Amino acid sequence: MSEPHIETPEQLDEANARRADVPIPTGPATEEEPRSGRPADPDALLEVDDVTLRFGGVVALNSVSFTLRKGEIFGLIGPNGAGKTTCFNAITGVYRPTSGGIRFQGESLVGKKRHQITTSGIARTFQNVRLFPEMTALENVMVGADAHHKTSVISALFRLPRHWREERTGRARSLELLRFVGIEHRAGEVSRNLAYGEQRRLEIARALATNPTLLCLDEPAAGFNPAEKVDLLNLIKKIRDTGVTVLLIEHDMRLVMGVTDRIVVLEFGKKIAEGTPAEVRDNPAVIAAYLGVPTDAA
Amino acid sequence: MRQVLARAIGGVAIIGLLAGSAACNKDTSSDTATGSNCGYKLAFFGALTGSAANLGVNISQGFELAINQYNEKKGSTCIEVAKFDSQGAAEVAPGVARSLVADKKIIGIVGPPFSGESEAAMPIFDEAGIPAVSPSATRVSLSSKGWKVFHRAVANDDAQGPAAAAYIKDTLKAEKVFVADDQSAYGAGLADVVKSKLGAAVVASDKTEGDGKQADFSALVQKVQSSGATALFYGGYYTNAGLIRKQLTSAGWKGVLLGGDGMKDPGLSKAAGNASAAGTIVTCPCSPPEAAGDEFNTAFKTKWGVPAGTYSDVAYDAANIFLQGIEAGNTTHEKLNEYLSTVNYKGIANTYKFTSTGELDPTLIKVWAFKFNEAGENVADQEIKIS
Amino acid sequence: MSTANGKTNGRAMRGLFGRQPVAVRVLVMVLVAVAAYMLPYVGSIPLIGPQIITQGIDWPSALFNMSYYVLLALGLNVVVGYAGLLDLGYVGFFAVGAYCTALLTSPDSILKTEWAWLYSIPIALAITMVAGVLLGWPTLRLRGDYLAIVTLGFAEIIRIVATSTDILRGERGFSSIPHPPGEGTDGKPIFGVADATPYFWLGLTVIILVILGVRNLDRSRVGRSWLAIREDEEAAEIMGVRTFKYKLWAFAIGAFIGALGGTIWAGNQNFINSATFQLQFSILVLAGVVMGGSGNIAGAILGGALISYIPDRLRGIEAGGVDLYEYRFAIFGFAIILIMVLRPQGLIPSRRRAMELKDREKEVAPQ
Amino acid sequence: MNFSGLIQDFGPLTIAGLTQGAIIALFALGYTLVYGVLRLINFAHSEVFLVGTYACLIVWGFFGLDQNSATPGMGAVIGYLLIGLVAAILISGVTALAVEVVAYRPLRRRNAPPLAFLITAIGASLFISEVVGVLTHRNQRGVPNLIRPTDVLVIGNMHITNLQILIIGLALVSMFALDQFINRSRLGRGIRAVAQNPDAAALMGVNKSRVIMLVFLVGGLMAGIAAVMYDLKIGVTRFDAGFILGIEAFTAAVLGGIGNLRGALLGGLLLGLVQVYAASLLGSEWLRAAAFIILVLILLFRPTGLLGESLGRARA
Repeated sequence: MSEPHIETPEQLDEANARRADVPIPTGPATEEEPRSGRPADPDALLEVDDVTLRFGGVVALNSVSFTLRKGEIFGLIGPNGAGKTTCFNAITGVYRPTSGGIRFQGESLVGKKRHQITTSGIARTFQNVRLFPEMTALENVMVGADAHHKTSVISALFRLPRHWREERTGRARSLELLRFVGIEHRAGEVSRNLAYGEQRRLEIARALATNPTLLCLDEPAAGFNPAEKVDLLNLIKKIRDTGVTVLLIEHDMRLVMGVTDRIVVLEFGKKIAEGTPAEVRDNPAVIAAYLGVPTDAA
Repeated sequence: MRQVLARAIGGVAIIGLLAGSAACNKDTSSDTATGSNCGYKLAFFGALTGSAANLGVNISQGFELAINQYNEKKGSTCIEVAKFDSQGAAEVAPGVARSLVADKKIIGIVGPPFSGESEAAMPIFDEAGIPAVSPSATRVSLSSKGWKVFHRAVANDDAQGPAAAAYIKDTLKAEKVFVADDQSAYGAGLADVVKSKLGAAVVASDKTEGDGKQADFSALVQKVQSSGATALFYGGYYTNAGLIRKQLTSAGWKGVLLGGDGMKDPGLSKAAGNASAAGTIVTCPCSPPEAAGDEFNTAFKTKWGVPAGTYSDVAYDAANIFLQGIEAGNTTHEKLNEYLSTVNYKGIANTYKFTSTGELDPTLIKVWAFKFNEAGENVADQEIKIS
Repeated sequence: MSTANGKTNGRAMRGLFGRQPVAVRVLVMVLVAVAAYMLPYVGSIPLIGPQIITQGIDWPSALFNMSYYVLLALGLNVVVGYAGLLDLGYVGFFAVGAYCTALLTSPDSILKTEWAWLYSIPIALAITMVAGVLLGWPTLRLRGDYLAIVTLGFAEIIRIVATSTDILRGERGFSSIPHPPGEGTDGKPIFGVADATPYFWLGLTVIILVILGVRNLDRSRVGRSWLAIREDEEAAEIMGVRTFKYKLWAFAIGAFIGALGGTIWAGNQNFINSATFQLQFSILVLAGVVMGGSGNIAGAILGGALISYIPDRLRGIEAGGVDLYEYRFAIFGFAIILIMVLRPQGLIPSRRRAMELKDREKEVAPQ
Repeated sequence: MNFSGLIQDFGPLTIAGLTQGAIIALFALGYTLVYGVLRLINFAHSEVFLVGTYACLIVWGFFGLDQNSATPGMGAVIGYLLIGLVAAILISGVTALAVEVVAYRPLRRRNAPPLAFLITAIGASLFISEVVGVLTHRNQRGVPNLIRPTDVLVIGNMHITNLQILIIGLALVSMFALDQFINRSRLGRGIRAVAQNPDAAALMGVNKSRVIMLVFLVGGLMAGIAAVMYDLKIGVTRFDAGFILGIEAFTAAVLGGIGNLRGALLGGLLLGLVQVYAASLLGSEWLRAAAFIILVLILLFRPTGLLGESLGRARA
């Protein structure tokens, strides 16, 4: 799939009209938009502001807005196909929103390169584990650690002091992270040989190695048994306790309820509810959306 | 681990296989001949394989025929044939040349056929002091490099161009001429001379890719047709020329195709078809084969099963020049080289006498025009007098 | 990545050799290098020697040919093996390097600079690297096979420009390109025309330097980034790897090594023209890299040496009354098929690739 | 820059370019079909074409036809053409299958990496062309004058000959038939299924191995037709004829969007035109360079070729 592009004049007009609707980021907040508490919230870390994303004729995200605050665990839930991962991909630069803005620590992310988004402090994992399969666990994490390294090709070529220093610190930090997620003993194993649960943990370690302010986890519990899920919950909390904000995509309601501070619910690309776990659980729209959908389908 | 080991063994086995097939080397040391001035080798250096092999094979066959006849006369393998395959490529030539000079029995070289490989190989022959006679390297600059052992049994590009131009002007009386070349050093050089000699008669020109790199000449054909030219001079070799002639005929162009000695090969009519090739004129700084030449042609056909090709006769002569020198007792590099500087040999294709730079004596250079007939053979048309 | 935490560092990734102590490894490496320098004299070993050396082409020259093929294979290995970019026109860089040298040194050049061979090298290398970047900048966004055809086109364009423009002299070529400098004790130049041994030693020395450099890169942030790009480009980018930058570097480094090969070759050759830089040449080098074992330095060396050695070795050989001479390229083609079918990962696969294949084979096995 | 020449000859050049383009397009189909299904550049396809150019010549040789024989009568010509086509198609098809069975299948069995396929393909190509080269002593072989080109249609200075109409017509008919086959028939459905999702297709009971054989076979058939047309148009063949045209055909396939049948047609015709126009405008020595420059420019703006990949899945 390529980026959505405009093909007919009608679409162009529509897009322009939509663009005009988007409030100017630097302008003062209008009273007509109370849901966007952006300027009023000095703790805001990530602001997703009226994001729409289309693929051809399909609207994957429709005017979605929400704000993450520093230090919280934020859940993004919804039934399958609700647009959770699409939203995720828009944040991490995989897709470019058709309209709307995404700001991270006050800076717009739209149009930034993926690696720039990473170095600015957003890290993510993938719904289907995407490790570098032929690298060892340690090397996987070191790739993440490299995101903030300054070793140039020249200094790597001639083994200049910076190369040694960063290799040393990178390795130490990577091992520390492997210990943190509990798979230190597997550091030298090629990642495709790791058990599934270990791979998931490794992905988290790799993401953490980029020193994120915000960690986005895409269905980290998929395929886990209840005991593993509990371990994962504890890990997520532990991550939050180190000062990292967590954005969690999940459709397992129980998991989300147990760990998140606030939740946004998507359905068919639209936000249908937002609030604390308790508020969301009682929201009739959410119940309707989930009705008949087994909550632990994964 | 065992599997890894098995793999490794597999890999070694493959290499072993290759090496094994390579193990049975050709036995090059045949019975050493006795007799005076025997036991030496003459070398052919040129393309025997690769896409440039046609010309090289022509030459090596002429060369080998001469030596075989000499040995038959002697009744023993007096002079051995050594063949070195340069693939006609400048990048391959140095290594092959070095292996040639390592064989101390080699006292003379027929080759290299192409100018490019000559540039790369001649410095090595020169340093080793082995005299070389090229039957076909015609680049003008080759004789000005200061190589003491370089000789060519053929006129350089400066001789043919004016002759071809004169033929077009005086014999064909063509007023509109199209000039094209294949961008080879030989072809482009020739075409440039023809262009400058013909002057205003050249109505248009074009360049093609070299042999084996282009098969569709429809753009060239179209240009020739719409230029209204009645003659096309093509600087290049018979491979492309045959293709071009055929496609011109198909398109209904009735003019005459002309070219240099690189096109004087039955391959042209074989590719284009005799009917289509008929009338094509090629110039050659060589004389038409006389009685001796007919004898040569028969012997060649008997030995190799194919008619003699371009430069087969010159190579035959070049080998005979060496053989005559050896017969006379010039059995060292120095002596043979000295002999070459004074030789005056009448061969089947020409009479040979070299200048101090190794060029053919200009007074002996005759340029003849040959014409392809309805049977696909190129037969002598007339000697071209440059007015 | 050898000192700290050696125990945890991928024992699984290492072979027998990798597990030896550092001193043993260094010793073995030095011995291999010394043996390589002695190769010109291998013919004097009884029994085995004569089987190894070539006929019809001077053995030191054959070794020199191998050395520049190996150099090219090492460079292409960076592009194809490490960064995973399929380059079908690698010889283009070789050509640019050789032509820069020729333009700066040959009396035939319109520049009329006639520099010494040595001085032309930095310029040739710099220009070729720039050429690599210029080619890579617009094209590296293309995916695998599209990149392949574009690089192929690039090499063809270079060849056509070399053939058809007056400045580059086409098939007439550049003659009298100077040899590398240096005089022996007898006052004769070390790099003469008759003996190729010094050229081989020069090539070998450059190869060793290139190996050290490439190995350093491989075992650093750069190598990790390349590997990450090869395995999952999108994931790598999301993990902060500047994929475009590293791909471009791979191209530039490949170009650099190719140009090194080109300048050394021109220095030995004395004469260059456009006829050398055929498409088949690029394809052959690629075949060498993959045949030897893409992504692995030892594999690239073996592959590069073989593509030059096999055809040279098949000169002047007879089997069952038939001269194999004429058939050597056919045999060579068949050997390529055979090697790839028997060892799809190459003769000396990189350990990662070998494991990958083992896993893949297991996946297909049940069928 | 010879603009006046280009303008003056525009008509004839166009028809010449389209004729060459039609041959390139048919040749390109083999690359596109195999790529669409296997994601593999079948380098050996050029040699599949090569053997086709020889096959019909050899068969015509049985009837005593060579480059010197006179043009036979109308009925005989049609007969010879059909026989030549059958021979070329058969031999090309068989060669394509042989390459698949000998060079590719063992690798697929072992799930080898994509590069390994490319290299065996190169090996196979080298092997076949070299064997042909040795057997023919690297000589050219002339083609009998089966069809003497005569003008059928004259528009201004544009003379359209019977041969040109035959080539373009045959190419279009073959392409149309292939398109129908792929899109309508049961076997064609299998090809599309494997191209789009090999695993799912296997689950649905499509025999992948048979589909792959079929794809090679069909590509070989098209190359066979292209080979006969090439012989008739060019008039001469040689052991390296496949290599040169193969690069052009592959370029055409990429230009149109490799994996896309209609893309191959479009790419082939476009490439044929670009080459003759460039040859007229800049000189014949630049025609190939022009083709590659156009290719690069098009890929920069449309990274998957003019029509994109459609036989197979579009890889995101």
